[in-house]
Formats: sequence, structure tokens, C-alpha cells
Amino acid sequence: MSALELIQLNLLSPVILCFLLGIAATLVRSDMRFPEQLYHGLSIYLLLAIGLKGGVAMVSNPSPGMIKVLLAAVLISACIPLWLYPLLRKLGKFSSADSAAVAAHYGSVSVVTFLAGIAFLQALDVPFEGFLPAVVAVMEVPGIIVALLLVQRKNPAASSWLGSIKTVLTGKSVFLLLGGLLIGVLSGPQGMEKVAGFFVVPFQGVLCLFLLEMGMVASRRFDDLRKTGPFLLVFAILVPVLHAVLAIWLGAHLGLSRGGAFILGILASSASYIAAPATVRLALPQASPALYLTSSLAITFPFNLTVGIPLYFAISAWFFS
Amino acid sequence: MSALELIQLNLLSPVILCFLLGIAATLVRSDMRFPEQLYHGLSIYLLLAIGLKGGVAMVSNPSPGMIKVLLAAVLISACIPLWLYPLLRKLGKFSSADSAAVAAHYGSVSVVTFLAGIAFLQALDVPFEGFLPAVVAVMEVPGIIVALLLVQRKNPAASSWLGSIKTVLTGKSVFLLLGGLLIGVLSGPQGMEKVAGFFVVPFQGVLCLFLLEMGMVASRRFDDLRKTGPFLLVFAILVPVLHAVLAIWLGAHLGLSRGGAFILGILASSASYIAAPATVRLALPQASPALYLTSSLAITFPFNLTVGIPLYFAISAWFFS
Amino acid sequence: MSALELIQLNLLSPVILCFLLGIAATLVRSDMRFPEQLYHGLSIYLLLAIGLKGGVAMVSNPSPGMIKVLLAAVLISACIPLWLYPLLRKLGKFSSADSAAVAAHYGSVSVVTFLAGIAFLQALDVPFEGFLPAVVAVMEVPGIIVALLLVQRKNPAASSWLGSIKTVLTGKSVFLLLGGLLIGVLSGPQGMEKVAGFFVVPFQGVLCLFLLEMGMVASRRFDDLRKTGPFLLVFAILVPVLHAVLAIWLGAHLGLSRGGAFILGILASSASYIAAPATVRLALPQASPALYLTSSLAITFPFNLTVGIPLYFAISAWFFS
Amino acid sequence: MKLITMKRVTIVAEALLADRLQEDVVRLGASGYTCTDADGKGSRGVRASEWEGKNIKIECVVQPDVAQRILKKLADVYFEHFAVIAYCHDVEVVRGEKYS
Amino acid sequence: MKLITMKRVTIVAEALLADRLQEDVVRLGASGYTCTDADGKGSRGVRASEWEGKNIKIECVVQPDVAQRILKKLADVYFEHFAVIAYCHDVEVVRGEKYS
Amino acid sequence: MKLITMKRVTIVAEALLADRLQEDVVRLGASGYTCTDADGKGSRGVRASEWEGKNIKIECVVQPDVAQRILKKLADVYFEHFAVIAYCHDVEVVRGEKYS
Ligand SMILES: Nc1ncnc2c1ncn2[C@@H]1O[C@H](COP(=O)(O)O)[C@@H](O)[C@H]1O
Ligand SMILES: Nc1ncnc2c1ncn2[C@@H]1O[C@H](COP(=O)(O)O)[C@@H](O)[C@H]1O
Ligand SMILES: Nc1ncnc2c1ncn2[C@@H]1O[C@H](COP(=O)(O)O)[C@@H](O)[C@H]1O
Ligand code: NA
Ligand code: NA
Ligand code: NA
Repeated sequence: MSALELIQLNLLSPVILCFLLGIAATLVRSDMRFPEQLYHGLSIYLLLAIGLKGGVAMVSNPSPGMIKVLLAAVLISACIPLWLYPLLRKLGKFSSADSAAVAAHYGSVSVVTFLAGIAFLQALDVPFEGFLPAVVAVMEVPGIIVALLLVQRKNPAASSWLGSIKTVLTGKSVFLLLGGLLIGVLSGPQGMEKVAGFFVVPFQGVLCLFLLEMGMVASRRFDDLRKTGPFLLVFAILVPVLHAVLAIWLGAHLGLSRGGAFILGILASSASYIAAPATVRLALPQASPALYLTSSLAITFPFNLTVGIPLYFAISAWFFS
Repeated sequence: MSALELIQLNLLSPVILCFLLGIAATLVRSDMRFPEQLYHGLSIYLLLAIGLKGGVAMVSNPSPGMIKVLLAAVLISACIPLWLYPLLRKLGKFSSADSAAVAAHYGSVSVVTFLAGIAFLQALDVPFEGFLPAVVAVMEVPGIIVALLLVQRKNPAASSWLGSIKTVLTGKSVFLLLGGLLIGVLSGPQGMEKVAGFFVVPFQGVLCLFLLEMGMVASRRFDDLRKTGPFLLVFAILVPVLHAVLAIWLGAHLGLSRGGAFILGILASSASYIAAPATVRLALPQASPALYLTSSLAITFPFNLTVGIPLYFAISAWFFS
Repeated sequence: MSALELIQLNLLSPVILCFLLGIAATLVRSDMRFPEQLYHGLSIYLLLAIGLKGGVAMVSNPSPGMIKVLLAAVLISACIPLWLYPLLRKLGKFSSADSAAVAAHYGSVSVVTFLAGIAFLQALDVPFEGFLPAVVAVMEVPGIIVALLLVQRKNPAASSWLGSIKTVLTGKSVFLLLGGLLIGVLSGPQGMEKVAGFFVVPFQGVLCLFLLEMGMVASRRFDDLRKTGPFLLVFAILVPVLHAVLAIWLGAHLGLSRGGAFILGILASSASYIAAPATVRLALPQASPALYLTSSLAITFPFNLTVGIPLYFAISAWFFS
Repeated sequence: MKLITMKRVTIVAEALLADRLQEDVVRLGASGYTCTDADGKGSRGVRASEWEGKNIKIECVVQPDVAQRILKKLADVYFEHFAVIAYCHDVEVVRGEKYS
Repeated sequence: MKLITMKRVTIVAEALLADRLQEDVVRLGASGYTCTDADGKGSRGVRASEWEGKNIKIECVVQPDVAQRILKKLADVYFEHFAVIAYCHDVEVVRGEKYS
Repeated sequence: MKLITMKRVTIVAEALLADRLQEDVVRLGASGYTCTDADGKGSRGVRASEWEGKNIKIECVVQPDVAQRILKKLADVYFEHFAVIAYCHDVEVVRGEKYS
């Protein structure tokens, strides 16, 4: 399939259409409100379910090279802020705090983009490694820590070093992904069989509902786009594409399957909008949330979901042929 | 099947039994509380799911005459207040505001009654048109607007005209029904396949849970029945039956299937208890919620769910034989 | 299978692994929060679903001797406090109020332990009687009432007798279990078929999610273990084992199947941590929640889930061979 | 705009007491009350049903003598064994007659 | 630490009015507001959408004259037909300039 | 019924600060606090995690000097970069010793 056909396939999938419907809800000022606790409940479900499935896949189809890939993933995360920080400082003329803050977001990952990538692979029947949820988990934290190291914090309100690290490490996404993986590995396919009716069968539909809300959340930030200027817009689209290509290339060299390398690309490309904002807000209070949240949530996230995913998959063909 | 057999079939379905259990919960003063956010979450699910299924049905089994039926549905809604308002003024001796308020509720529709009607048809394996969710969506608003036009509003607290129309149009039910339809049409049967495990398989069960709560909500209003007098009781039972018969007859003439005409009857017959109360409360604050909510929620809604649905289906046989 | 194999089978089931993951969440101080309304929603679902399934089983495979078993179950509940109260007074040196409070908890039952027992039987394909949810319902209340009768209440803040009884009787678990049973009996297997996609297929998975939260709740009480002393620890493990053995023996004599007798054992063995604490707190405010909640929630509940269930099942072999 | 001075009583208590306290304040003369869910930490930290809803906060606007009676009742009946705090202060209301 | 005296206005109303009341207080001069969900019972007990959210409580810290205007507006427009109560009292704030 | 005058401090802040502010008030001498979820709008309108819980409101009843210290700490540390407001007023409590 050509990139265009892939984009069309992606845009017409229920998952992405629900995301667009959420955006539409904000645009037409619908009074629909997504219950906050439902959002939290669905996110617990999605994290645990994807972990579980990964764990079961790991025992039923063990893929070699997991450790190598995990190390590479940590390295990718840690290096991203190292080049983004000077880029934002110099080219973007951002303050030191703002540069570190934005860099932290791109060093971390977006779990929802990952889930949409997995759904895309499943629609195409492309296989991928079972241990990928572990890759998500290890990529969430390093980039944030490295970015925070790049800037001096003398604000009395800033959280302590230890505090910041604790915040990211005890976050629920890392915990549930790894916990799910472990449960999947321990209980195996027979265990999975009993709970597949809850954790597998409705999964894609639940993801739809979740993306409906994410569409609303992302589009509520669209207004800020006017304030943040053109540099950030270009940054938040080109940088993800670049990261995706590099990571897919690296994944291919590490021996990942095409599906796996594609997902590594998605992860490198994606920007965090849950773990990173919470940590950065407390560690760098002087950085402007309007900058880092707008770029990660209102530009990169919708771009990746709609165009990025099929584009990166088309690109991955270059390295696997 | 005779009307009596149909009533029995309906009363013994899990959906209606759950509704009755909800009523029982209030009567025995159980301390069961239905979490408010769960209620909202389930309603989002039900609206989106029924829209989706309708949309997919529209592309896989296109039924002709949709536009004609939609126009007729708008007309039905708009006309209902026109005759109910004088009826309530003259026969019921209601104030002008109260008459308009009650008329607005019967001019609009109850989505839950619609869902119960669909579940009833599915239990009997009776087919119906895929575009029916669109019919629900277009019938929600016109009756409310017409009813509000009938009464002069000079209260300083009353919401403006524009405000009222905005409130009903941006309501979540219209938005989700139409959004679901659109997603269904765009993603088609292959898209649906991926999410059927969430939007189709558990649908009827979710409806049960939802009706458990609706039973509690409706029965909490039973106390008000003593205050509102016998006229409203007779009104809230006879008028729905009349509307149902007329709409089924009209549906038959418009070329709808028996199932479709039956659903049109259900819709005409049903009274709103979500969109209408919220709009009317703000537009006609001097009207008594005890009157309009008691009639729509504590009389018409339970009557339609338990007796109306099978009765109207039996009646629909007259026009299709 | 040996007791050890059964323990291993149980510990590696997703349901129990999720419970352990919940405990781990507290231990590593994860910031994961389980939405409160989700907890309530899941509990409504689980109670209704287990009732429903029992009701359908009652009509499709009627098991004889239900009345006899229900009477025995009431008797077991009522007698438990009669011997625990003096035990706690004399051996434990607890105050009169504290003794009655703890006795009330062990006289009542834990629905979640029951559900885990059912899941365990299903994993082993062991059949059980359909009316067991009714047994749960009748065992919830008597032990609490008897225990409260044992101690004089002269505190002005204590709730009245009638108040206490009302509280336990109108509790949602009794209501939903019996309501679900009734709906199951009335709508039968055909009714069930329509809602199985919601009430049967995802059941075990939902139970997993619920136990994740229960693990967090139970483990938040672990700190209190140091304060409550070794007597309570021994008490909260030995007494449940004793109750289980006696109840299984009794169940065998009442003609229950091995599965049914095992569940009766689970119920006798389990301690309430929902109905009993709420009632006891209001009726005996001077009793220390740290004592009764720690023993029931932080000791007996995790013990039964992890070790008790397979142990009691192994023991049940003695009486059925 | 004539404002009348009344007392606002605030009660924070474990959620289990909600129904009882609401009945109490009405019985002691409050014309109404407003109740919100709350979390909290105090010197006792004892609660019977951790995950069944935490604390509640009841606020009522009442005549001074009613405020006195409510505070006294709380001190007499609930303070010893339950997690409850209460306090009051003056507020100015429109249409004072609504509250008596 | 210099503290400045301002007025805190508290409004409890049926949830349906949330948007309107929030707009009103800002239009009448409040620099912001804080809004919480609440339950309650009053002398009227009338509400149009029982299960669609119950009451809301809006609190805003404002200059005395703004408080007067808010209370007057509520009395004039909402008190007759809607379930609304409102009252105010003095509070001491840090950095009074934030509120005007 | 002897009543003692104390200060009630009210803090409204973005939810992310909940843990820190709760620790702060206890460290500065509050014997406890009550915390509710809230929504709100202010002059800044900046928040980092829109859908992860909005604002929180912390209320604590404390001795006047503790109130001073809490307000000072907030002004010194949080006011510049975070969405935080705080104010206090007198309340009358039963059993004043509980709060010190
Ligand atoms: N000094 C205080 N200020 C505000 N709220 C308090 C204070 N002390 C206790 N509380 C509240 O009252 C509840 C019960 O307090 P206690 O009985 O001291 O455990 C706590 O959970 C808090 O919500
Ligand atoms: N005396 C009162 N004290 C505190 N809140 C009240 C009082 N009276 C009424 N309320 C609140 O105001 C709402 C509307 O009251 P009403 O208009 O009297 O029905 C109620 O639901 C309560 O939340
Ligand atoms: N004048 C005010 N009255 C009441 N609450 C306010 C006021 N101004 C701000 N707030 C609350 O404080 C939070 C932060 O305000 P700000 O820092 O001005 O954005 C807002 O979200 C409101 O909840
Ligand atoms: Na990244
Ligand atoms: Na109608
Ligand atoms: Na027991």
C-alpha cells in the first residue's frame, strides 16, 4: 500500500474517527463532558491490558534481543533532550527553562500514540514483538530526567531532585505496563484465556472511547496555537518525523521485526503529555505550560495519530524489503 | 403473538427486569447508589454504540426513503406541542408556562425508550432501518423550540432565545448519535468488526445496567404523583398511545418496515427527560419541574417501557398485514 | 492435585496476580489511584452478574435442598459470634465492644472472597449449585445482628437497634445478589443469552480489575498490623481455617456438591469488610476500627485469597471421595 | 440591599455520619444545608470504611442560637468517638427570613 | 505580611445555573472564582435534572462593592424561581491587588 | 458552650500541588486539614495537566500565628509561578485545644 492509502486506511479506522469526533465536539462547542473518573478507569484498563497481552506474547512467542532493544530505547530517550535543548535555545530563542521543559516532553513517550500504533498494526495483520510494552515503560522516564539535569533550578518552589525522579518512577503507566507484563508472563496463555473476554475482546473499542476524550482534551489546547508562534509548529512536526525515521532505522539494525521497528519509531517520535507535564510543572515552575503542552498535546499528538502513524509505517518499508 | 404474550415477553426480558429492580431499590429504600459518572459514561457508550451500528447498517443495507422519513419526523415533533399546548391550557387548566413546558417534553423524545424498543425488536428478530438513530437525533430538538415559541417569556432569569436553541443543539445525545452514525458510515463493516467486541457484544447488558439506574431515578419521582393530580396521569398515558398509533400509521405510509414504523411510534410517543428539562428549566423558570418531570419521567417513561413497547408492536400489526 | 499444586495454580491465576499487583502498588508507593466511582460501578456489576448467573443456573439445573442449605447458612452466621465473642474477651483480652465488633465481622461474609472462590472452581471446571449467591445474601446479616446483641450499648452516639438492622438489610450487596437471582430466574437462559456478552464473557477480567483495587485497599492497612499485636494475627488465620473446615463438613452432610460445600466453607471462613464495618462503626463507635478492619481486611482477606482458597479446596477432598 | 447577619456552621466528619448529621442539623433548626465530599487528615485519623467515601463537609446558614445548639450537640454526642470537627462564623445573607 | 480585607461571596445553586452564574460574577467584577460540586437540601427542594449533577457552590473573593452587586443581581434575577442561596463575609487576603 | 476564636485558612491551588501544600500546612503547625476538589478560573488560567484533576481547596483551622506563617510561606514560595490563592478569616471552634 502507498503512504496515501495507508493514511486513508488510518483516518477511516474507528479509533482515529473517534479522536476526530472528540476534536469536533470542542469545535462545535458540544456540552458533552467525559467523566473524569471514567477517563482514569479506561487508562488503567488500557495500560493493564496492553501489558498483559505483551506478557502472554512474550511467553508464547519469545522474541530474542529484548535486552538489547530495551537498552537502545533508554539511550534514545536520554539522547533526545541533549540535542533538542540547544536547538530550542538557539533556533527557538526559548528560555533555558522552557527549552528543558519542551525537551523533556519529547524525550518521554505517549502511551496513547503507542496504542494507536498497535491498533494500526493489528488492522494490517502485521506481527510485532511481545515485549514492546516494556519498551514503552523504559522510555517514559530517562528523557525527563536528562532534560531536568540540563537546567539549573534555583526556584524555591521547584521540587527537589529526588522528588522529581520519584514522581516519574512511581507513575501509574510505568507501574501498570510492567505489572501487566509480569502477570501475563506468570499466568501465561491459559490464564489469558479466562480474562480475554475483558482484556482482549473489547480492547479496540475501549481505545475508541478513550480517544474520543483525548480528542476533546487536545483540541481544547488549539486556541493556544496562535500564541505559541510558527517555530513551535514546525518543530512539533519535523522533529517527530526525524525521530521516527532514526528510531525505525535503529530498530531494523537491532533485529526488530518491521512491526517492532515501526513501534520504536512511534515511541521515539511521540511526546509525553501525562508524566512529563506533571513532573516538569513541579520541577520547573517558571517554564510555560502553554509552550510544552501545546506542542506535545495540540500538535505532535494529533499529527502522529492521523498522519504520522501511516507515514512512519510507509517509511519503515525502506528498511525492510 | 398476542399483545398479552408480547407484554409478558417484554416484562421478562433482562432489560425491563433491571428497570423494575431499580424501582424496587427505591421502594425498599436500599442504600444502593449508582455512581453519577458511571451513569454519564454508560450514556456516552450507548449513544455512540447505537449510532455506530446504525451507520454500519446504512452502508451495508441501505434503506431508501431516509430523507422523507427524517422530514416527517421533524414535522411530527414540531406539531405535537401545537395541539398539546391548548389541550393542557384548556382541559388541564395549566398555566401558560406549565403547558408549554409539558408540551416541550412530549414534542421531544426519550433515547432510552428508543433503545429499549430496539432491544425488543432484536429479541423478536424483527428487522429495522439503519438510519433510525438519525431519526432520534432530528426529533430531539424541534418540539422543544416550537413549545418555547408558544409562550411569552418576560422573566429576567429566563435564558435568551439563542441560548435555548444552543443548549438543545449542542446536547450530547444529538452529537453522539450523529457522530456515531458518521463513524459507522465512514469506517463501514470492516471497521465495525474490530470494535464489535466493545460496541455490539455487551450492548444489551450495558443497557440493563443503565435501566437499573433509570428505574431508581424514575421511581424517586413517584412521590410527586400524589401532588400532580389525576389529569396528568391520564394525559401521560393516553397521549403517548395516541401519538404512537398515529406515527406508526404515518410510518407505514412512508414505506418504513414494520420495525421502523414501530420505532417511529415509540419516538413520537416518548417524552424527553434529559434535553427538554434542562432547556425548559432555564427558558421557563416559572414552570413547575414537578409537573413536567413527573409526567415524562414517572408516568410516560415507565408506562412505555413496560406496557407501551409491546402494545405498540401489537398495534403495528394492523398496518402491516 | 496436591494442596501445593492448587496453591500454585491459584497464585498464578490473573485474578490473584492482580490482587498482588495492587498490594505491590502500595508497597512501591505508586501514585496509581483507583477512581472511587469505578470501584462502586464494578461492585454493582459483579454483584448483579453473579446473581444473574446463579438465577439462570437455578432454573436450568435446579439443585435440591436449597432451603435446608439456606437455613444452615443462617445458623452458621448466627453462631460464629457466639463463640468468637468469649474467645476474644478471654484469650484476646479485648474490651467488650472490640470483641463484639470483631465477632460481627467474622459472622458476616466477604463477597469478593466468594467471587474468587467461584473463579477458582471455574478454572478447575468443578460444578457448583446455582443458588449459592442466595447463600451469600443470607449470610451477610445474621452474624452482625447477633454480635451487636452481645454487648450493651449506652453510648449516646450509638445508632439505635432498628437503625443497625436497617443499615445491614438495605445494603446493596444483599439487594443486588437477590435481585440478580430473581432476574435470572425470571428471564431464564434465553434472557441470559442476550446479555451474556456483558454479564458473563468479561466477568473474570472485571474481577481482576476489582481485585487490583482490593489489593491496594487491603495493603494500606498493613501498617496497622504492627499496632494490633500477634494475638490478632493468629486469630485472623486460624479461625477462618477452622470455620472453613467445619462448614465444608456441614455442607457435605447437607448434600451439597463438592464445589458447593467448598463455597460454603469459603463463606463461613471469610470476614466482612463492607457491611460489617459500616454497621459496627455506627452501632459501637467506641470499638477500634484499627482492630476489626485490620483483622478482616489486612489478614483474613489476603490469607483466604492466596492460601485459603486452594487449601480449603484440598481439604474438601477429605469429605468427598 | 439589606443584609442580615447569621451564622454559618461548618462540620467536617467521616462520611458514614452524613445522614445522621444532616438529620440533626435540620432537627435543631437549620432550614437547609449544603454538603460536599472532602478528604482530610486530623489528629485521630480513624475511619471505618476507607474506600467507601471519605469525609463530608456540611455547611449550614442558621440563626445564632441554632448554631449554638448544633455545636453543642456535636460536642456532646459525636466528638468522643467519631472523626468530627465543627466551627462557625458570621455571614451576611440576603433575605434573612429564608433561614428561620 | 500585610493582609487586606476583602469579601468572600458564597453562592449555592442548582447545577444547571453553573455557566450563567460564573459569567455573572466575572461580569460584575470578580477576578476569578472557585467552584465545587455540592449536594444540599433547602426550603424549596425543586430541581429540574435530578441525576444530571446536583448543586454547585461558587466562591469568589472580591471588593466589597462587587460583593454587593453580586448579591443584588442574585436577589433580583434568580431568587424567585431558582434554588439559590448566597451570603458573604470578610476575609483577609495576601496581595489584595490580585482581586481587582 | 465555650467557643474559642481561631483562624481558618483557605488555599485554592492547582491539583498538582496537593501533596506539597498538605505537607506544608502540617509542617507549619496545622493539626489537620480538609481538602476538596474544585474547579475555577483566575487571572492566570495556567495549568499543566488539564484533565488530570483540576484545582484543590485546602481548608485548615489553626492558631493565628500559624495562619500567618502559612500565608507567608505561600506568598514566598508559590504565588509567583503557580496558580494559587489563599485567604483567612476568624472562626469560633468548640474545644480549641484540638487545633494546637
Ligand atoms: N485543624 C484542622 N483544620 C481543618 N480540618 C481539620 C482539622 N483537623 C481535623 N480536620 C478534619 O476533620 C477530620 C477528622 O479529624 P480528626 O477527628 O482530628 O481525625 C479530618 O479528616 C479533617 O478532614
Ligand atoms: N440554611 C441553609 N444553609 C446552607 N445551605 C442551604 C440552606 N438552605 C438552602 N441551602 C442550599 O441551597 C440550595 C437551594 O435551597 P432552596 O432554594 O431553599 O431549595 C439547597 O439545595 C442547599 O444546598
Ligand atoms: N477572585 C477569586 N475568587 C475565588 N477564587 C479565585 C479567585 N481568583 C482565583 N481563584 C482561584 O484560584 C485559582 C488560581 O487562580 P490564578 O492563579 O489567578 O489563575 C483559580 O483557578 C480559582 O480557582
Ligand atoms: Na519521544
Ligand atoms: Na415525543
Ligand atoms: Na464468616
